Amino acid sequence: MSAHALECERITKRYGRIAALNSVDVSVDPGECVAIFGRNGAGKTTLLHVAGSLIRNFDGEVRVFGQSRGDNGSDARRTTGLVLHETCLYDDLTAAENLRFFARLYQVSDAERRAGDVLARFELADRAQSVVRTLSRGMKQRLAIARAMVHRPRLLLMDEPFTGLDEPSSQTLVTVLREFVRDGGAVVLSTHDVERAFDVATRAIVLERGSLTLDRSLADVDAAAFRHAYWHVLFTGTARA
Amino acid sequence: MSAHALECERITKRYGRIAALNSVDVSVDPGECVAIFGRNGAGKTTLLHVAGSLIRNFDGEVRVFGQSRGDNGSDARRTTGLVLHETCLYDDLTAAENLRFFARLYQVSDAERRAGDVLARFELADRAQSVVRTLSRGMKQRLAIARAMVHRPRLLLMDEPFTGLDEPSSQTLVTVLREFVRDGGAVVLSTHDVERAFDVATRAIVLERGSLTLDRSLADVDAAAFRHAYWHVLFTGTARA
Amino acid sequence: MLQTARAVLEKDFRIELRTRDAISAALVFSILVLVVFNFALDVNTPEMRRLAAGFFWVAFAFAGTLALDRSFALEKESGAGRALALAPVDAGGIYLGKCAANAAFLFITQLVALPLFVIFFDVSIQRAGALAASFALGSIAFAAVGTLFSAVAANTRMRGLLLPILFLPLSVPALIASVETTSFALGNAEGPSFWFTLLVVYDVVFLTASVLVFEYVLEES
Amino acid sequence: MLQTARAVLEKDFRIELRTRDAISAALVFSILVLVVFNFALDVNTPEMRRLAAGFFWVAFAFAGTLALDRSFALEKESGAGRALALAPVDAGGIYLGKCAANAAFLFITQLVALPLFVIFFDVSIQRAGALAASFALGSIAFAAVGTLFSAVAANTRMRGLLLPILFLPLSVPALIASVETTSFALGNAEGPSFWFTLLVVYDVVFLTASVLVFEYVLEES
Repeated sequence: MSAHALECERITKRYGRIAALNSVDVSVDPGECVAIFGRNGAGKTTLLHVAGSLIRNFDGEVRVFGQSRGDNGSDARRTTGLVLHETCLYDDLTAAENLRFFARLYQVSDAERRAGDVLARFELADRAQSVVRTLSRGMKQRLAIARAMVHRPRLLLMDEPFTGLDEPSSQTLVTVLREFVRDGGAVVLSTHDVERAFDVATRAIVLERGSLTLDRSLADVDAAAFRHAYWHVLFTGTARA
Repeated sequence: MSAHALECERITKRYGRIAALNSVDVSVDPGECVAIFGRNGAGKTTLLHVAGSLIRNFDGEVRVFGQSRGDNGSDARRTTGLVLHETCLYDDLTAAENLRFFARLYQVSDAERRAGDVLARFELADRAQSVVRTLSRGMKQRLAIARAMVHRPRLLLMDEPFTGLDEPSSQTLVTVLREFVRDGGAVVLSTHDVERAFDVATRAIVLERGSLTLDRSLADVDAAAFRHAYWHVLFTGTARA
Repeated sequence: MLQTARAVLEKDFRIELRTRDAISAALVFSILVLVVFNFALDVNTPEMRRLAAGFFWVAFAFAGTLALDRSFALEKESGAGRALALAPVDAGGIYLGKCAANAAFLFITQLVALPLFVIFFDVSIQRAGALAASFALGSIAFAAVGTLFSAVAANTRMRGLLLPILFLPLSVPALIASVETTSFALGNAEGPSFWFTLLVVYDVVFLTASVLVFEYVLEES
Repeated sequence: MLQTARAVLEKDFRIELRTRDAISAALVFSILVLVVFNFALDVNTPEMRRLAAGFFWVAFAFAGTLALDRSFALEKESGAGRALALAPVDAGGIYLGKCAANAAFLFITQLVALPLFVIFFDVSIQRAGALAASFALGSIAFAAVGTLFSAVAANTRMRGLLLPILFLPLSVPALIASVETTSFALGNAEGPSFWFTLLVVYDVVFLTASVLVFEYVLEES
């Protein structure tokens, strides 16, 4: 039916009495890159975990390319790539071994070459044979992103993907994501960096205490104006910019 | 003799054949806030670990307020506060319990009140009784910074302290660090965010492949000009801006 | 499913070859127990030799648990297991891969500790084939139950009470059968066919059941 | 130093009260061993009853190791132990605090497992005071060595070989002494004074040596 890449309907997630998410509706189309903003603890990570089916015990409905998570789900899994706070890498395997392992799990036909390609794309080719434990934080982050993309997903869910990246790496990521979106992929990423988000996002949503308080296209605003409005929300705590 | 808050002399640290730091000299005076810039893997974290005596097997000399690490070192430890990539918090203790524990270790006389104060300073008072495991990433980061400051250090070593912080929290940290520096404290922090660093740093150093390639006061440059010069180094790889 | 199992198995072997964590932990433990038994119990009596197989398997029940602990610790480290659980693969394949790796580590540990066992307890191997079969089937039994329950324990925070209630009664038959078959191999027991059959049935039942049920184990909160 | 020890001890107790990880792991293990012994060895013979104390302590050598493992795992989690090691406190105080917490967890586990032990092995406690002393001194001995070596193992990546070479010979005397004193408390041995003295001396020597040496253990790379 729908061609939404990701559809979240009335998502509510409680931890005890605290509602981490409170009836959040959001859908993302192919070709969109949505930036999630919000204060610490506003529910950004929880929303990404629900969308990525890391959390399965919640109220509401999540569909990936029209497929409910309730189904077998393998297709939804195959099309999704996840970047979390944790690297999701085996610390005692090398960069290349990690990518090949996950490529095999996702039945990437040319696992070996694909692993080499994404390593090169994120400028890690010279560290391919390094054990992950020995990489710097930024390198691990790049490798985590490479891992999330090694199986050619069509939906990327990324929790603060720019963390620890230096400027050239950040720009590489921006370029990669732009290409990804141009080719019909969908991206949802959380960040605190308005300017960086504007480099790549086509739409922004703002979470406040688990509720969606803003959802707008970034086509007709510039970063400065958006930041002004967003910061107003952040600092005064008053709603809907 | 010297009144330097931190003095690093000809620091060299090798991992196998790779020199993570290559004869780095840097000293920081009370009242200074030094930002370390550099690409992923340039040696920023290693330098901070050497300065904080997390790494002890290196060539060169580190002194904190004139005291060599070779000595008993308790005084140097007492005056240093560290913020690492890891939170250095007990996940199963509450925010307040963590701070009280570390305050006790550092023999802070008014441990209870001091813990409450830093919690309030970093806007965590309402989560004081929450187990750390349940906090969001940004809250953990604020708590990690609070922990590093609970014993009233005079030298703060911070590895990407702004990671995961939302805008209001980042501004709080900037304010706290400015006050800290104004009161005679010294700060060394690593970051990738030139603008943010300019909010608080008085001096910048740049590491490239383990070598110090730039060391300048920021009093007479503005962020845009510095960023221009720094990015030039980053992207072209050509030295000394 | 087998493709997934192979990928997981190869990964675990690669990590084990690099770190040697699981096998060395298990080995240290089994040596510790054998030494302790030896010093604390005065094992050089005929009765003790009859019980040697029992001591050996108790040592491995422990050593194996340590190896299993490491096996799942490495999935939790840096959250790699999360990514594994989210891959579009049959959970049963993940289970089989982990279980095969664990069984192999246990078996290798047993082979390495065997000489010490022979020396300390002064036993002689009468039937080498039966001993190998006993070790192999016992390792699989232990890995089959242990892999399942380690995953359960890692994903819930209620390891404390759930585990003994379920794990203990389930593992006891396999342990008894392993002891009896090893005893037979050492020439200290007769009539092994019942116990060998029990071990084989146990292995098949637990592997099958775990493969079917593992999907629900991997689901979190 | 004692102030540091107290802070560390209180912290570990607070965490244990919240998670119950160490004690429940140790308890599950000791129950597992007792059950396995019971089923696998036919313990209801007079000779076996004489050996009961040995079985009991083997179970605890294992269970204790699991508890020690958890104890240091919680320091590694999120790097809290790094901050602890960098605090301007005497490393000996950290050691004493961890050791006291571990000894207490072991002792509590023993007390909880005691009824099962009595039932399974059909033993009777002849001298309760001696039993308590045996448990307490043995727990301290095991915690003293175990805390030191867990810290060594956590800080080096060479757990594999260093540990058995050092840990095994060092812990065997304490284990034998614990077995003998417990045996005495159960009315199965005489002349306990040598073994009690040995345990006390062992505890004092290892606590003192560890306090002195712990500073070097905490240093990394």
